[in-house]
This record gives sequence, structure tokens and C-alpha cells, in this order.
Amino acid sequence: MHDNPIDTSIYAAVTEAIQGEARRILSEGHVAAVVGYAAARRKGSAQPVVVTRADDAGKLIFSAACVNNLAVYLTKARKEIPKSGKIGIVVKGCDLKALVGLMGESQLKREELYLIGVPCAGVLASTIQPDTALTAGTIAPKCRECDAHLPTGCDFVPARQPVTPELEKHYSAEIARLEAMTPAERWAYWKGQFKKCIKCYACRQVCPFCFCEQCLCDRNKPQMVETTPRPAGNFAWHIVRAMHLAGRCAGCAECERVCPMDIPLNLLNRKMAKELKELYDYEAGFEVREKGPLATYDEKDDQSFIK
Amino acid sequence: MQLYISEKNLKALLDRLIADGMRVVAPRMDAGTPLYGPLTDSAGIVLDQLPRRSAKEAFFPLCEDIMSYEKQGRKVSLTDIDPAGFPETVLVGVRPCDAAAIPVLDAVFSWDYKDEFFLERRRKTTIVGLACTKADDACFCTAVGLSPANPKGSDLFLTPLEGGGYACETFTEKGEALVNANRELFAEPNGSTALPLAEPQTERFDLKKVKAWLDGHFEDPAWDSIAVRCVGCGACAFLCPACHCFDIVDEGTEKAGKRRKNWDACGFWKFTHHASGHNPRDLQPKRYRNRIMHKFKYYDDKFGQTLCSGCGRCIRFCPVGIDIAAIVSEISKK
Amino acid sequence: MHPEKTKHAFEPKIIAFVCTWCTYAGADLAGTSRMQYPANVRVLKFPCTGRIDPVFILKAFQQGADGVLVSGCHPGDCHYIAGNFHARRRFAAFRKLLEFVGVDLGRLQFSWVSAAEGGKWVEMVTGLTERVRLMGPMQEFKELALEEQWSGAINTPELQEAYNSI
Amino acid sequence: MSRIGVFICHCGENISRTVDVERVAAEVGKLPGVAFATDYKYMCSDPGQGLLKKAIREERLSHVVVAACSPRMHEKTFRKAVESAGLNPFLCEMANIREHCSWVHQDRKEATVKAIELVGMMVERVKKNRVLPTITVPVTKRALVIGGGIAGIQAALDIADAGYEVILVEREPSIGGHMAQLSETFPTLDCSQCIMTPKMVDVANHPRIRLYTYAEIERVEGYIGNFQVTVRRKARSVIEEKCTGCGVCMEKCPVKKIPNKFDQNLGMRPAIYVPFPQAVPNTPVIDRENCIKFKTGKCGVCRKVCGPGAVDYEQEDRLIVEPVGAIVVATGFDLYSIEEKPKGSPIKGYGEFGHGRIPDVIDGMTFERLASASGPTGGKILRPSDGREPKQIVFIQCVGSRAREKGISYCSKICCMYTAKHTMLYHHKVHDGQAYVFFMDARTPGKNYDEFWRRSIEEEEAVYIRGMVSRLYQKGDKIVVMGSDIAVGVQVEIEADMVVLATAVQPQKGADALAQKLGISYDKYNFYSEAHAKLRPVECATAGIYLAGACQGPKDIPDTVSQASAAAAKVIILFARDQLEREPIVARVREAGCVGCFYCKKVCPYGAVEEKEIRDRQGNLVKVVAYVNPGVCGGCGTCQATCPSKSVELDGYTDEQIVAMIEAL
Repeated sequence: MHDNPIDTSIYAAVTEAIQGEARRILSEGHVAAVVGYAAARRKGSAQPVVVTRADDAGKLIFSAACVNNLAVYLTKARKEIPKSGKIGIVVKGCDLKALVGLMGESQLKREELYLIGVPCAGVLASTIQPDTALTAGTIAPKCRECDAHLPTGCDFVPARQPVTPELEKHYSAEIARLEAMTPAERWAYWKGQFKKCIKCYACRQVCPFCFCEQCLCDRNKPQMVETTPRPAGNFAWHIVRAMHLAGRCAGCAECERVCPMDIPLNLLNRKMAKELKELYDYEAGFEVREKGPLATYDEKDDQSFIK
Repeated sequence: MQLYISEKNLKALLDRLIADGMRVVAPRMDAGTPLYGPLTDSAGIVLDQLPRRSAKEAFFPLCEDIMSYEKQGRKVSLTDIDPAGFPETVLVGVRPCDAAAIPVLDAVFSWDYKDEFFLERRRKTTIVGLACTKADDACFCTAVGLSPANPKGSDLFLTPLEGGGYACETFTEKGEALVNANRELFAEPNGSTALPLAEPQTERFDLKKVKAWLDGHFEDPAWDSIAVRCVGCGACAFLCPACHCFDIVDEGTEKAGKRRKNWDACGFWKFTHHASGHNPRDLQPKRYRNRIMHKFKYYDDKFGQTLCSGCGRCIRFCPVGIDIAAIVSEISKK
Repeated sequence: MHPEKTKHAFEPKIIAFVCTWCTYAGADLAGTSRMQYPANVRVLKFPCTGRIDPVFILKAFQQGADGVLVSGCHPGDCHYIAGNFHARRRFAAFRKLLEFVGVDLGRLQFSWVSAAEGGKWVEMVTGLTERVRLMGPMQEFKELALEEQWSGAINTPELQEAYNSI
Repeated sequence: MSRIGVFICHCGENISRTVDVERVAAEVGKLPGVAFATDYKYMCSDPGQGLLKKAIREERLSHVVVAACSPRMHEKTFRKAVESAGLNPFLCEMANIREHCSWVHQDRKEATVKAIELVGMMVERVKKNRVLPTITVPVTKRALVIGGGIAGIQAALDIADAGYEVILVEREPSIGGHMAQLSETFPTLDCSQCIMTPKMVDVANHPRIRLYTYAEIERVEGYIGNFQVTVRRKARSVIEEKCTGCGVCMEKCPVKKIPNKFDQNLGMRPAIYVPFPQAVPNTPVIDRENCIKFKTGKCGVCRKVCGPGAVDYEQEDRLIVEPVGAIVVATGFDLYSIEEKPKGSPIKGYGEFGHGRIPDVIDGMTFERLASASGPTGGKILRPSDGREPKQIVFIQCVGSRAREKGISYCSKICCMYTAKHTMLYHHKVHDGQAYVFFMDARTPGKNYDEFWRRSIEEEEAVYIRGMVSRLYQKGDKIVVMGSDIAVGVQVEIEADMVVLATAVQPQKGADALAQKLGISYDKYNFYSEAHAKLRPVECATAGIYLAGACQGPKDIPDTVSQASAAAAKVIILFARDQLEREPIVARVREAGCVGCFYCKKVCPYGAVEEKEIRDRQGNLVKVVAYVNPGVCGGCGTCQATCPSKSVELDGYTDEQIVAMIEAL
């Protein structure tokens, strides 16, 4: 089961199409730069790249190792990317949801972007060596419940149809498992996970929605969240992080992928997404909406929990 | 002293140490992640994976109290942490890249100011190193002049043997003392050959050339292209066996609290952010430049050593795939 | 003659976050009406429940609260038009999060208490105090606060004492 | 380092009886930053405030905490005192150790410990308090009066006579309210319309009163001195400016038999109508539900006969925005109708009294219409069922009122007096008739009220029976009323021709919805709440909004008029100033941290958040950040709780202040 291969044969053609489109829009002056993926030293690996010359378009690739959500390079990590002109960006369906959210939060303007969508069958899980073949066992957990293999509303999408086998859903199963626990068991589970946290803030830095210039958790007057990586401070940080992403996170799972301590951060995000869907019938990332579920209200909202 | 210890006896040794009240720190699974930590018994030890965090935390904790304060009425009482209270420790299963970084850190912690928090732990800890038989393409100890069998930093070094067990060699008095106190668990070498050692694939850096380039290229457009992708987290520095920057924070309330020392990372925006609001390292490439400079130039300038032992953690766990081995290799070719 | 007071082995610390217009006034009314309730509650006044950041609830637990009460104006009665509507959503989400990380929601009570509901205020405070008294101290956050990373931990008698005291 | 002064009030014995105030002062005196701590019998008294001011000067205090009653009571007092001693008033905080401590706990030890902690919390909070400058805002010197009954009319006339413009909004087609429906008024028995209609005309003719009848409040925005009120002028179908009030349309309207609400549905009116002949404005309105033109498209008689061409079938609702500086709410009351239980009403109903089932069981207001010379019977008391004169009439008091088991515990206040009046009016009109009154107590406090009540018994021969009615039922054309006379201890059975129920006074329907638009509070019966039961009976807790009349609680005419004039005086006081100082509890944006996600703007209930461009010296756009208009900000702080980076902060309730309090626990 776990070694069932997943067909990534379209990625070669997708790579070629991305290169062609990038070359065209750069040479025709449509965009000032294209943010995409390029091969790196390690076998099979890929890393984010900013291409500004048409001649460099050949560097762009797409493979199962192209795990990053590049949306982060359009907001807070944007400082070094050419400011003038449109930016082209290579996006998977999951990444696109973040862009949609960022547009709703006044961080991006659609007209300033050129979206190169990627038909995607899935990418590798975080702990897997980059040269590993994509299988049911090596695929990233988020890809198991992907509903956006083909991004919509992009300026360009290579005409390829990814083959996407039905996979067991990871997060839904994990949420159900945790929900079935007693509060004490859940506490013990999360305590064990959060204890590992070293406050490297990789989760925050890669998150497209953690675009604040000064994170609340970095402030010391008052210190809302302890900065020390002790169990208490870690717990507080992760609760605050999950709460700040509630109703915004569309599940790119970058936080979880980059966590060097393997903390299942996206599980918290998915749980919140599930609750907000149940409470307010809201799902992030499908359309540009001015107000998220926690920025608006309905007079008839559920208040069964309020006496 | 060259000896042999079987896997069984190694575990017996650990159990005996634990029973004697010694703190035995070794890689074990912690909520699904291989991490160093105190063992409760030898069964928990995990020796087939490189722990996610390096061994430095046994001497330079992720977070430690250095002082506490308490206000009673108008009186404030301060209590220093006494390093004498640190526990005697045996650190087991330390890979050469982790072990080699520890003596490198001695330099900075005993330079002008003697950091008793670090040094007392150093004194009280016996390091049992372990040679590597596996490497992936992020490993590059050989590129910085170390090797999968280098005992640098180890008091006692274990090399896995064909047919099981370890060749055991002592390098310091501490190592010898550990062996002598438990001599019956060790045997004379039985002539088995060592397992084939790992062979990291990276070519050796010319560290002199690297430093020479760095000496002259504080300002260089290359930094922009190297670090354009850096998102400014601290994963590389925190996983690194040699990075040792820390931040001191006071935490608590008006009534009572602690002064604490935490790991810090030069990749953070806040690292050089002045109270005035000015930040001399205002952009990410300047911060990443500091990481490379510190490892391959500043530390060399000051202590004649390189602040990198090639463990490859920063490569494996960089969220955006920054590859220090590739970068330094590139520099060495300039 | 005062009625005999029952002594309890455990007196929980209850923190109440209330809005100034309704619940604070309701609590004032309980006072002017000389109603009686357990002395465990400490009230923090906010202009509006809309001002109550979930972090404060977290912080209260971290600072040793055994129970937290959050109370404001009934829907539609908000002095600031809609602050309590926003708060309602925020709290609905936050309590789900706390529940998911293992906080027993029995310790967290939300209520609408108007300026006219002194009796309801008493009922809320008494109910929560009694429930939390039965549940015992909120160990989780207190333990967490004392816990160190293994590498930074030192086994001092003071630390042990602190552990034993919770 | 702060030098905080802490002042613990005994409040006579109100606090010191339960809280060991000296101990509290001693304990908080030890807290870091506290330079001075003392206790005093009455902090709010002159000597108490003197003590405070003296300590500020002599001890060079930087902050002040007064531990006493609720800040809702005396925060202003102490802040003013602090200010007069040269400190910024916002460096003073109160710890509530009375309402929240001494009054609600009996155990002295527990209460003392709690008081020490409450004061300790405020000490930590006040350390983080900042000097806040007062914010001044201009005052729009126009008032809005909601409700055109006697309360609204009086308030509008008083304010307008003082020289200010008034917008008077009335839901019905004419002003006048309930008072216009009454026959004669107690305790003088002068004709209600005779004293009311001149006032109505005064309103119509007043150069500074703009009257919107057949209109409702759609939306209220802004704050004291600067409200923006949107008024919905419902389509009248008659152009007021053109109509001369000749009445031809009403004469010619083919639909004539529509029960007239003004006459409690006893009289009839056409589909185009004024509710009563003296209506102000004397402009008809088309009742679109009953008009043939609107129902079928045919007819159009009224337009044809209207000389000035005032009838306009196409007219639509119009929304008018009026800037005003103050609002008087005078929406009045309604009688509880026990035939139907209004949705959400706390009253359980009085099915046993047959109202709605037995035609000759009526309520007090219907009796008023029967007794009124301009009423449907021309002032004759006649039974609705057969038009006969009732020879035996029973009045039942406290129907709904003072009946906790039915859901209302308050006294409706006016029924004793109007029932006495009814017995008199009855006796004057039906000389051979006999009136019986079932009552619990007669409540007659008021000038000449008890004399009036006695007259009804002694001179007008009403028989008062102390006791309640258990049941009544129709028997032939009689109504059998069964009750008890508890004074004598016997069961009473009266065969009556008519029964009049003094049903409870309730707020108008929709009072809660209006309160929500205004942002004012109301009690569980939907009566509007005053800011203080004794000392601020006319003001709402929401600044700039005042109450007049029965919308605040049951009231008779003299009380209503007094309160209306009082509310008008409050408005005039406000308008006497050009600038208004407002509490500086407003949100401010820390631009350095703002990333322009505008969550604050999305949640701000006041629309106070604007987008502001930050440009560098060359004029290049650096970023767009939020800006809070301090004049518009209501000070709720929802923006701060929502802001992800906490780059907007509510002065007076900063995170630092709140966290300091939490950490003090």
C-alpha cells in the first residue's frame, strides 16, 4: 500500500511549460521577475529561486521536491525581489489558496501578479530525502487530502491532468483520533509535541499569513507570550499561532513541513478550519473575501456555549 | 587504551550508570523525533539516527535559568544559579560532527569571560563518541577536515564492528576513568574489523581560500543571490552543533521571575535590532552573510578554528533549501 | 448572625473578564442588592467583550487561574453596537482550540449578564467556583510553568518543593 | 519609579464592616511603587477628596488608586479631584471593594484578602497608565426627539424655545400619542385634547422644529455631539407640501369601514385618513394595505378629487440623514393586550378575564375612547356588543401589573388614578349606573391624588372591593364577575354589563430594536435604563442620549412632562458649549508595526478606521496603514483584540495594563 507509486510523469512536461512561459513573460516584459523552483545541489532537491532574466528561465523546474509555498516571497520575504512591475509566481493549488487569502487581507493585488499554475499530483513529505520516488508512503500528508490538484484562476496552467489516486486522509483521521481522547490525554499529547519546540520560528517565517512585521510574540511590553523555549512558553506560542491563523490558513502545511522538531502544526490549523467550517460554513482559500470568519459575525451565530 | 565492548555490555554499562544516579544523556525518541535526552534505562537509546538537535545542548542548554528574583514588599531578593548543582553526566552516542564542535565551543566560552554555566557542564560530562556508518548527501564532515571516525571531542570513542559490538578507545582521563570504573564490561579487542564507515560525498573545502575570499568580500552581490530565499528563521543556528549565540531575557511578573539564557540566531530580524529602531543588518542577505562570516572567518580570526563540523543539519532542515555546503564550495572556487 | 461558612480544602482562583456596561454593572447590582457569592472571583473590567483578546484567557490560566469567566452584554445589547458579536465568534473558535489541546472546558465559562441581572452574575460566579472546586486545581498550566528543558533543568530542592506544592 | 498613593475608603461602614480596611492599607503600603497608603471614612466626601489632594502634593504622588465603591459610581469624582491636584485624571484608578467585595461577602478574612488583591491589581495596572490628553470634539447643536407624544412634544418645544433646532420623529401619521386619545385627565378632569392640541399646533408652527411623522429611525451612528441619524420617512402617498388638509379625499374614499386604531378599533376610518380630526400634521396618509388602488390598481378617486394634486401613489420610502448632537428618546408606552401574548413578552396572559373573547370586556384605553367627546360614541358609554348603556360596570385593577406569577413584578403606577377617574366619568355619564372596582391597594401618591381617589368613592359612589377577581364569564348578555372581598372575607359575584381591565403599562413594541440602534441599555421588560436610578434619571449610560416619559418606566402625565423638560434641559446644557470634551479612551495605531491587513477596519463598529498612506521623503509609497479617527472611535477595543500584531492599542485599556493586572493575581 505505502509503496504504491504516484504518477509524476507529467512533471517533466510541466517543467518545460513553466520554463517556456517564464521565458515569454520575462522577455516580453510582462513581469519583472518570476518566483519559482530550481534544482539544488543535493540529488533531486529543489529550492526557491527568483528569475529576473529570460535567459535564466531554463533554471525553473517542477518536481515532487518542489515543496515550498512561494507565496511567502510576495509578502514579508519580498524585500529583495524587484519592486517595480508585475511578479510571476509558480503556484501549486495549495499555494494559490494562500494567495487568495492574502488578497483578501490587502497584502497582494491580483493585477500585480502573473500566476503560473502547476498541475500537481503531490510533493514529498518533509522528512523524505529529495531524490525519493513519490509514493503513497512518501507523499506529504497535506497532499493526501488535496482538493486543488489543478489550480484555478491562474494566468497560465500547463495543460496536463495529474493522476491522483485516492489516499487515506491523514489530518481527518488524526483529528478524529485526538478528539476521541480525554482532555488529559490530549494535553499529554500536545505537551509532548510542544516540549520539543526550540522556538526557531521556522513555522512562522514560512507561513504566508504570518506577515506581521513585528510578531506579537516578539514583543516584551507587555510580554504576551514567553519567548523562552520552555514548555510553558512553547505551549503559549503554539496556541497563539493557531488562533491567529484560524479562519485564514488554507492548509499549505508549510509550518508543519519545516518544523525541525516534527511538531504536527498543521493538525491544529486543520482542526480550527474544521471547526470554522462547522460553525460558520467558512473555508479559506476558495475566493477572495474581504472578511474572514473571525472578522465578521452573524446575529444568529451559535452561542450554545454561552450561558 | 583500546578495548572491546559488546552491545549488551554497553547497555549494561548505561543501566549501571543510571542506577548509580549518573545522568546518562543519549539519543532517544522524543514524541516521534530523535533527540538527545536523559535516559531512564538503556532500552530507550536510539543509535541509528543522527539526533535532530546537536549535542551542544548538553553544555549550552536551549534555555536555562541564570538568576531569579523575588520582590517582598520593597525588598528584592536575587538568587544566582549555582553551577555546582549541575549533574554529573555521561553523554553517549555522540557522532563525530557533534563531538568535534564541543572543543571548538570551549574557545568562546572560556575566552575573556569564563562561562561557568558552560564550563561546569563540560567538566562534569564524559562524552562517548560513536563513528558513523551512514551518511546522506547533506553530510559534509569530510569537507571541513573531519571524518566519520574522527574522535575529536570524545573522551571515549566507539566504532561499530563487523559482527556486532564496538571497538572502544579512550582519549582522556575522563574516558579512562569511565572505563576503569566498569572495567569488567569491557574486553580486550577481539580482532574484528570495523564496519565500513560512511563516506560523505562532498569534496573538501579549501578553508584558507574560503577565508581569503570572505576577508575581502564583506560587500558582494553574491550575498544577495545566496540569501534571497532565506526567510529568517533560526532553524539552521538552533540545529547547528557549533552556533552558540544566546539571548538573555527576564521573564516573570512584577513579583517574581527569572533571568534566562536562550538560544538565539543571527537569522532573526530581531537579532541586531536596536532599541532605537535601527537595524544594521536590515535585510536578510546581511544576516545570512553573518552566519557564513562567523563560521568561516570571524571565529577563525579570533580562535583559529572553523565553526562548522559538517553535520548537515542546516541543509536538511532549512525550510527553503539553503545549502551551506554548496555555498562554501562555491566560495572556495572563487 | 452569619450563616455558618463551609470550609473547603481547595479554594480555586477564578478570574472574570467582563465588559463594563453590562456584566460589570450586573456585578455592581449584585452588590447593591447585597447578594452573596464566593469570594474567589477577581474581576477585570474591559470596555467591551470585543476588547478581550483570547491571549488574556490563556495568560490567566498561565498565571494560575483555576477557572476563567468571560461575560458581556447580551447579543444586541452591546454598548458598542457589535463588539460582543465579534467576541462571540472569537471565543467560539478559541474554546475549540483550547479543548483540542486538552484544556477541560469546564474551567472556562462564557456568559451574557446584563446590567439588570445581578442574580445571574451570582449564579455564574457561584456555579463556576463550585464546579472548579470539584474539579480541583488547574494543574496543567502550573506544571507546565515549572517544567524545564532537560538540558536546562537543575535538580534543586526548591524546584522539587515547587513541584510538590502543586 | 512610580510613587503611587492608595486610598482605602470605609464608605461609612459599608466597606469597613466586612473588610479590614486598615489591614488593606497596611498590606498594599508594602507593594513596590506604593509611596503612600491610608484609609478614610468617606473618600468621596469633601474632606476625603481633600486628603487625596493633599497627599498628591505632599507625597509627590505619581499615580492614585482609590479603593472604594464601583468606578461606575465615583470614578469621575476621583479623577476630577486628582486633576485639580495637578495630576492627569487618567493616572487615577479605582478598585471596587464595595459592590464587588464588602457587599457580596460576609467572611471578614476572605473579603479582606480579596480587597488586598483587588487593590494590588489596580496598583499594578495604574503603574502602566499613561497620561491621556482630553479630546475635544465639536457639538452639533441640533437635537433629535424620538416620539411625538406628550413627552416628545414637551422636550422638542423646550429645546426649540431655547433656540436650537429640533428634529421630531413620530412613527404614526400624527403626533399626539396616547394623551391625544384620553378623554379627561386626573386629578383635575380637564379635557385631554383641550390641553394637548395647542401644544401639537405649537410644534407644527415652531420655526425651529422639523417634524417627520409617519417616520422611523433607521440607523444611528456617531457619538455625543456628533450623531448621524438616518430617518426613514415611510411613503405617505400624499405630498405634505401640497396637501391643504381639506379632507375631500377622505370623504370620497370608497373604502370606509376600516377599524381606526386611534379609537381602539371601535370607530371606522377610510383608506386615506388622518387618525383623528385634530391631527398634526393634518395631512392624510394612504393605508396601502386597505386601499383599492394599491390592492387592485383600480380606483384612484382620491387623486382625482385632490385639488392641489397632492396624492402620489408612486411615492417611496425616503431615507434622510440628519446630523444631531443629542437625542431624546420619548417612545412612550403601550397597554398590554391580554388577548394576545406578544412574542417574547414575559407576561403569561390573562385568559381567565375573557379579553378578546367577551366583547364587553375592554381595557382602560378603550374606555377612554368611549368617554371621549370626540370618540366613536361621541362620549357616550355604550357597550361594544349591542350599543346599550351599561348599568353595572366592573373595573379590575392590576391586570398584569404586580403579578410576579404572570411575569411582571412592577406597578404600572397610573391605573389606580385612571380607574378612579373612570368611575367618575362613568357616574357623570350614566347617572343610574353603579361602578365596582376590584383592587389590591390604592396607590395615590401625588399632589391632590388621594383626594381625587377618595372623591370617587365618597362623592361618585364607586364601590371599591379589596380583592382580586378569580373568574368572569358571559351569562346571557351579562358578565358574571366572581371575586373575593378580603376586607370582609366573603366571595363576591357581580352581574356586570361591562368590565374594564386596567392592564399593565409596557414599553412600545420594538423598543428593544430601537435601543439596539441607539446603543442604549434596557431592562428585561424593555424599559430603557437610565444612567443612575437616582442621580441621573434622565440620562442614558450612552452619552448624548436622554430619556423622557414612559419609555423609561410607567409614568403619568405630570411626571412625563417633568422628565421631558429635564431631558430638554440636559440637551440645552450640552448645547451651551461649542466644544465637548470626550473621554480619551480611543484606539491609536502604532504605524511602525501596522502591515495594513485592515482587520481593524473590518471589525470596527463605528467605521472609525481609515487607510493612510505612508510615503518616504521622495514621495514613494512605503505602505498603507490604518488610522483611527479619534472623533469617531467609540472605544470598544475590538480592533485591538483582532489586530494580529497588536499594532492598534486602546488607550486606557492597553495590553500592558491588562497583562499587569493578570500578572498581579
